Amino acid sequence: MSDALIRRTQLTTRLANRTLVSPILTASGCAAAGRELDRFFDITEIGAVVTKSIMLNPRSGRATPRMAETPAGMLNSIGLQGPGIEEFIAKDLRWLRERGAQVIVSIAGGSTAEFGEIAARLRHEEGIAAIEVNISCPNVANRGQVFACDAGSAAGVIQAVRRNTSVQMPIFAKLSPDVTDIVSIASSVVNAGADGLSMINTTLGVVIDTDTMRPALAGLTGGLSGPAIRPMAVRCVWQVHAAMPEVPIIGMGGVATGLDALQFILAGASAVSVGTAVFHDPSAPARIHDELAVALAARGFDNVSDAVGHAHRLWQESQQ
Amino acid sequence: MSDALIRRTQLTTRLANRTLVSPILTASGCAAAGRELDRFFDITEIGAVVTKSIMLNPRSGRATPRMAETPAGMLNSIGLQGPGIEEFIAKDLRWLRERGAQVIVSIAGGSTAEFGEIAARLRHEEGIAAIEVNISCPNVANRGQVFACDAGSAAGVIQAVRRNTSVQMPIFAKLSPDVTDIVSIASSVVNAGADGLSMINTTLGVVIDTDTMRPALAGLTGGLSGPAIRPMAVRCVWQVHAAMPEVPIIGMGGVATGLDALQFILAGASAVSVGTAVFHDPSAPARIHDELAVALAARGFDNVSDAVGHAHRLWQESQQ
Amino acid sequence: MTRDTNGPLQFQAEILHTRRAGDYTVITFSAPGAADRVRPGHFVAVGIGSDPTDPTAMLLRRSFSIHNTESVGPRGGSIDIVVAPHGPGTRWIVDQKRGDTINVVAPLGTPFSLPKEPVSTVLVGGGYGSAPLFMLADQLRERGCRVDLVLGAATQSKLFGEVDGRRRAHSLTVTTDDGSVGVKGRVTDVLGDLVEHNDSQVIYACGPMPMLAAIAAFTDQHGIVSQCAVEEAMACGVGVCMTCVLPVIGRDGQTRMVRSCTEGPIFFGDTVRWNDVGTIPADALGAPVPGGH
Amino acid sequence: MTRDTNGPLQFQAEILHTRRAGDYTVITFSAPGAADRVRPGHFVAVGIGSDPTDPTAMLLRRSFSIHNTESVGPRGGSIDIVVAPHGPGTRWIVDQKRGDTINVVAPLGTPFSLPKEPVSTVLVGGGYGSAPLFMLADQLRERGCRVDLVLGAATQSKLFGEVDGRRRAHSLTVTTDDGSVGVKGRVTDVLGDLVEHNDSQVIYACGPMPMLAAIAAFTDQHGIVSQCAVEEAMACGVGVCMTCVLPVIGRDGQTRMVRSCTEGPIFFGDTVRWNDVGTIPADALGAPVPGGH
Ligand SMILES: Cc1cc2nc3c(=O)[nH]c(=O)nc-3n(C[C@H](O)[C@H](O)[C@H](O)COP(=O)(O)OP(=O)(O)OC[C@H]3O[C@@H](n4cnc5c(N)ncnc54)[C@H](O)[C@@H]3O)c2cc1C
Ligand SMILES: Cc1cc2nc3c(=O)[nH]c(=O)nc-3n(C[C@H](O)[C@H](O)[C@H](O)COP(=O)(O)OP(=O)(O)OC[C@H]3O[C@@H](n4cnc5c(N)ncnc54)[C@H](O)[C@@H]3O)c2cc1C
Ligand SMILES: Cc1cc2nc3c(=O)[nH]c(=O)nc-3n(C[C@H](O)[C@H](O)[C@H](O)COP(=O)(O)O)c2cc1C
Ligand SMILES: Cc1cc2nc3c(=O)[nH]c(=O)nc-3n(C[C@H](O)[C@H](O)[C@H](O)COP(=O)(O)O)c2cc1C
Ligand code: FES
Ligand code: FES
Repeated sequence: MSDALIRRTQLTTRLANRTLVSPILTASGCAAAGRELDRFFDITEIGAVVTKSIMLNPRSGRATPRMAETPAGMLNSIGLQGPGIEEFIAKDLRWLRERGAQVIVSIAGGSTAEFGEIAARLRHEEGIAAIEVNISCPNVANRGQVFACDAGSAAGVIQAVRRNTSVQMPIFAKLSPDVTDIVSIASSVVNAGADGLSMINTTLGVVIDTDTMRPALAGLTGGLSGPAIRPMAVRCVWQVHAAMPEVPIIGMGGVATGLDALQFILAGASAVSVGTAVFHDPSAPARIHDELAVALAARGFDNVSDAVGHAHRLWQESQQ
Repeated sequence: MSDALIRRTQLTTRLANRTLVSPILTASGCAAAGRELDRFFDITEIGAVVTKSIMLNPRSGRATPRMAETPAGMLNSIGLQGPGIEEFIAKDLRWLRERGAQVIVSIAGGSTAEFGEIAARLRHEEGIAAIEVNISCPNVANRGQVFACDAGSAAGVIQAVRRNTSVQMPIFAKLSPDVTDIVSIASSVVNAGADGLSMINTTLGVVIDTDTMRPALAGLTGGLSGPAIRPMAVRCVWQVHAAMPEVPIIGMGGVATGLDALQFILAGASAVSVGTAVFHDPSAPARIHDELAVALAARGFDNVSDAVGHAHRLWQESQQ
Repeated sequence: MTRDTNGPLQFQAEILHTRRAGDYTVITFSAPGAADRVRPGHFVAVGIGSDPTDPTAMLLRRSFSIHNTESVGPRGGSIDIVVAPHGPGTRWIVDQKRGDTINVVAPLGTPFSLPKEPVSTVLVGGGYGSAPLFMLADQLRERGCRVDLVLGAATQSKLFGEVDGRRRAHSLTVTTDDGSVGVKGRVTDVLGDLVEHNDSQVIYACGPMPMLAAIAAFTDQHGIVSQCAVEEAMACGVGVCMTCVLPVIGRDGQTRMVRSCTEGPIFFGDTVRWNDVGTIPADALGAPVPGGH
Repeated sequence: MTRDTNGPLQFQAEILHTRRAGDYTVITFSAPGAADRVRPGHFVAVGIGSDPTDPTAMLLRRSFSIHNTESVGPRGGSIDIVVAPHGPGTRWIVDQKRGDTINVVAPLGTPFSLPKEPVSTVLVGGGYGSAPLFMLADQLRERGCRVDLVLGAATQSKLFGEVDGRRRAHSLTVTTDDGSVGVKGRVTDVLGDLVEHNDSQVIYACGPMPMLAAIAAFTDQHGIVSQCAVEEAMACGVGVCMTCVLPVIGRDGQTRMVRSCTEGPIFFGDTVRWNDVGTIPADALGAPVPGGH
């Protein structure tokens, strides 16, 4: 099989009401708005660029150090640095449109109202395949508790976005693993109008710098990502797909190879985002796409959707 | 400094009302009852052997495969295989006593009553430094929900153990990280009579075997451990120590070097358990003890207790 | 009570020599002290990384049967292992070169039991499973036992030890699934004749689980004894983690989930519940009861 | 719109040569295509592992200034870097040997700007910070600029490039904190005389942040220009993660948190808010407002 053939033909995926040329996406915050990575691989050949979560206004993010390497992972506390929705639309979204890339816009807010406002601002923009709602950010009104850690706050955000978005626009709620029961959060955001779920965001961590004897990050806590958390991410996807098999899932957390992506698909994901692996290998999304195409073919799958959740079917059979 | 000198002198630690010769312990389930590791290092020279969680009756554990290697970690689902409390007392505890090792007995149960019974059975046994209550096991009465994931069930277990134990015997409640708010679980078990906390148990994960396309573990889910989860573990210790600085903590999760142990101590742990690292390096507890002794001396600490929680003090200063 | 210091040792080993043998790599490393403790059937556990404190994504040791030992090697003792590159850990091990260091724990496990009488024996190795059989053959011959060796594999490149076998056993039979060398078929196809002809009393076997199960069934049928070296996935190799268990019937008739790294890897074929491997038999000690655990 | 393919390349590089230089290791690796794109001040990002699919516990690339390039090397182009073993990643890199492969992204960052006029310049390197200055010196001399080179370090073994410096600059001044070689003191102690004597217009500097801050203060005082190569911890090196930011004043007078891997690592000294590095200045674009974020 020629490289181009593998990349182009076999892997179209349904994601809610959209068809993507590949199930492989970038992960929000790990690809900026696609331009830098386009120098390493053709961003129009992956499923979509998921952009860095954008807020209403420009935002400086947190102080540095913002990252620490950890075993098979990393901790980050970028603090959602970004230019704000207006500049994002004028520059980043425009560039992505002109480049012909599929775009999933990730949005974030400090209040339910802010989420609603951003969604409204995007409503009439062309060239958006879906909106990913990053609810793993602190709710200013609730002493900084993360929206995604409370079923009610999470649902509130999704309702606000839903109200300000066309019914055709798929909304994916991005969940945090840092909860006692991810299925209950998942079902509450689906009831509130989310078309699908993105799982998982980073899990909260702390690293102490043993030289300074202080937290390594200026912001104390950070989000842990990378292969280290992959089993946790696959577990979340498994649990939610088992409970709600009809809800499309964008799986992520430590995907670094085609076989890692296949784990998520077999566990129930319809698409897979590649985050931290991009820092290790900036052409990872294209490589993973190719590896996945080979892996699916080797296992006799004609298309991605047959593989979605396949491990559940085999598992149920084996339990009888 | 001679090896023996480092190991013997500097590192005595207070843990509740006990004094241990070292803050370095084994982690429950990663050292059996000490005998196998004693061939690699002298188990009387570490703080204590924390034994595999013991239940009331003999228990076969889960089917195999019981483990999968993951990036910088592993998933296990042993399912608390063990001989039951009677044989444990007759063979393992007796051997440990004759060997002169400090022992922390880890206990587990499927019901509050079972925990109470085991505690009662241990009440008049000599040579137990503390009891670690592994509440990260399924509550049969509550559809298998893990005790540690519900503040009420967790507190119920600790009360049952407290009632059946002498007031001099320190009880450490071992917490699961898989909760939305670990501080609330921690405070509920402390209110219920726990003298200290052990953190963290493994976090729930799934690995899909991409050859068989089924879960890699016969039991589907398993507990993720090893350096991969260290930032999560340090975060839990940090949060709980910040909220309850007077409560002693046994820290664990991915400790593989003396500097890793130091991270936990600086974050608030008075002792540190070494688990998965033992599989990589069976003499790890002794090595880590030695490395910690050097690291503390290099930072000008005369004793362990000055270092406990030190990062909080430096952090508070830096925030002013 | 004082420490038991006669068990396995943990040491930094220097790789003294490596050579290819078909699909396998034979690695010789220094093992002063440890080499002298080895008995046939013992295994080693090799860490991934040149030193236990090296950062590595692969924490678990890889286990290998001990193939040979040399007591007075260049570093006062050495051990040979035969490595099949399988996943990332074994690939890393075969990439190591002469002069590199690895961290080794050895010797581990319960070795083969040797017969007290000079009986006739058959040794059966599947693939790299033949690795531990040559030391065993030497010791059996020393005791006056007859040693017939059977080596089986999927194909020629996966056979190990043909040349050595001819030298160290009384007879050598080779089988391959594809017939690329020797008899086309399975090792069990040739056992009947061998056992009958030589009146063999014990079969020693090491190889894939289905082969071991077939041999145990065979010896059961023929009223003779088998000792099988099982290969279960191991996390620690030293007996502390309980990942490597399989259902084994004790002398009291009770089935227990037993550690193959410590009580094994060598088991008498009639004690292992081969068909129940990978399950907890309902009558195993402490098995889940319906409704409860 | 078509793809921009003139930027950095990612490639498997073969290590062609390594040599020790004091505490440092100079590594030459193949870089066909990439070598020709390099300008002074560019850097490379090296992955830990022989290939991006190798399992590794260290995911993040390590960044190194490009020291030299060769356009017609044995593999059609090569790049030299100077590596100080610091933590586990750099230790792994210096352990690689001739013939080993590494994965490299290069060239990265915004290089030094060259003066349009043949002015007099001073190049200041602290420790391995001198690595990128030799290519720069060559290009400056080609344009008719005077190049005075100052190398500083804590001690002699941490100096890099004395021999080369004598050849490739008009003058060389060495300082060490401990006086083990050259002038005892800091690089800034010798700058005044040099600048005055040669009427230098631009200082190019690469080294630790306090050194850069001191040089920026110096050029500010003397009304001349500085270009500083900063070293911020980087997770991606290619501009997508936002870990490497520092407060920089734009032409509009607005301070922004700017990526040092993309807009930098070279910044004009008077644009960086040196005292505020590691903080978000209250007047930075999008800075937290009291009460909210
Ligand atoms: C007692 C014993 C003796 C063995 N002797 C030999 C030998 O002489 N030559 C040889 O080539 N191989 C031998 N093996 C098998 C060898 O240990 C595995 O092939 C190897 O561990 C796989 O590691 P990996 O990195 O290639 O695969 P991975 O799939 O990356 O391994 C992941 C994890 O699973 C474990 N694992 C995976 N497969 C096996 C397996 N088949 N057996 C045990 N653990 C496994 C590994 O130890 C590791 O912890 C033996 C195994 C045992 C238990
Ligand atoms: C633009 C630039 C040019 C550089 N040029 C050179 C050079 O020519 N020679 C040289 O020896 N070193 C250079 N460095 C520093 C070098 O990148 C670090 O020393 C190295 O990344 C540390 O990795 P480690 O594995 O030794 O340490 P670790 O502490 O294990 O590193 C952990 C993580 O932190 C990052 N990190 C830690 N320290 C630094 C640092 N000082 N700068 C950037 N990232 C860091 C690493 O990239 C890694 O992601 C440069 C850094 C930058 C940003
Ligand atoms: C540096 C960095 C920045 C991130 N920024 C965002 C973000 O802005 N919005 C978001 O929803 N997730 C963000 N994430 C989380 C990732 O999108 C992803 O959910 C997580 O990192 C797990 O995937 P990975 O292991 O492949 O990185 C970020 C992750 C990293 C490492
Ligand atoms: C194989 C295995 C078995 C374990 N068994 C137990 C157990 O019986 N009781 C318990 O409280 N924790 C058990 N644990 C959890 C460890 O004690 C420890 O909390 C956890 O693994 C994190 O530490 P580590 O990363 O150092 O292993 C087990 C962990 C492993 C890997
Ligand atoms: S492998 Fe750990 S007990 Fe056998
Ligand atoms: S290092 Fe990632 S943006 Fe600069």
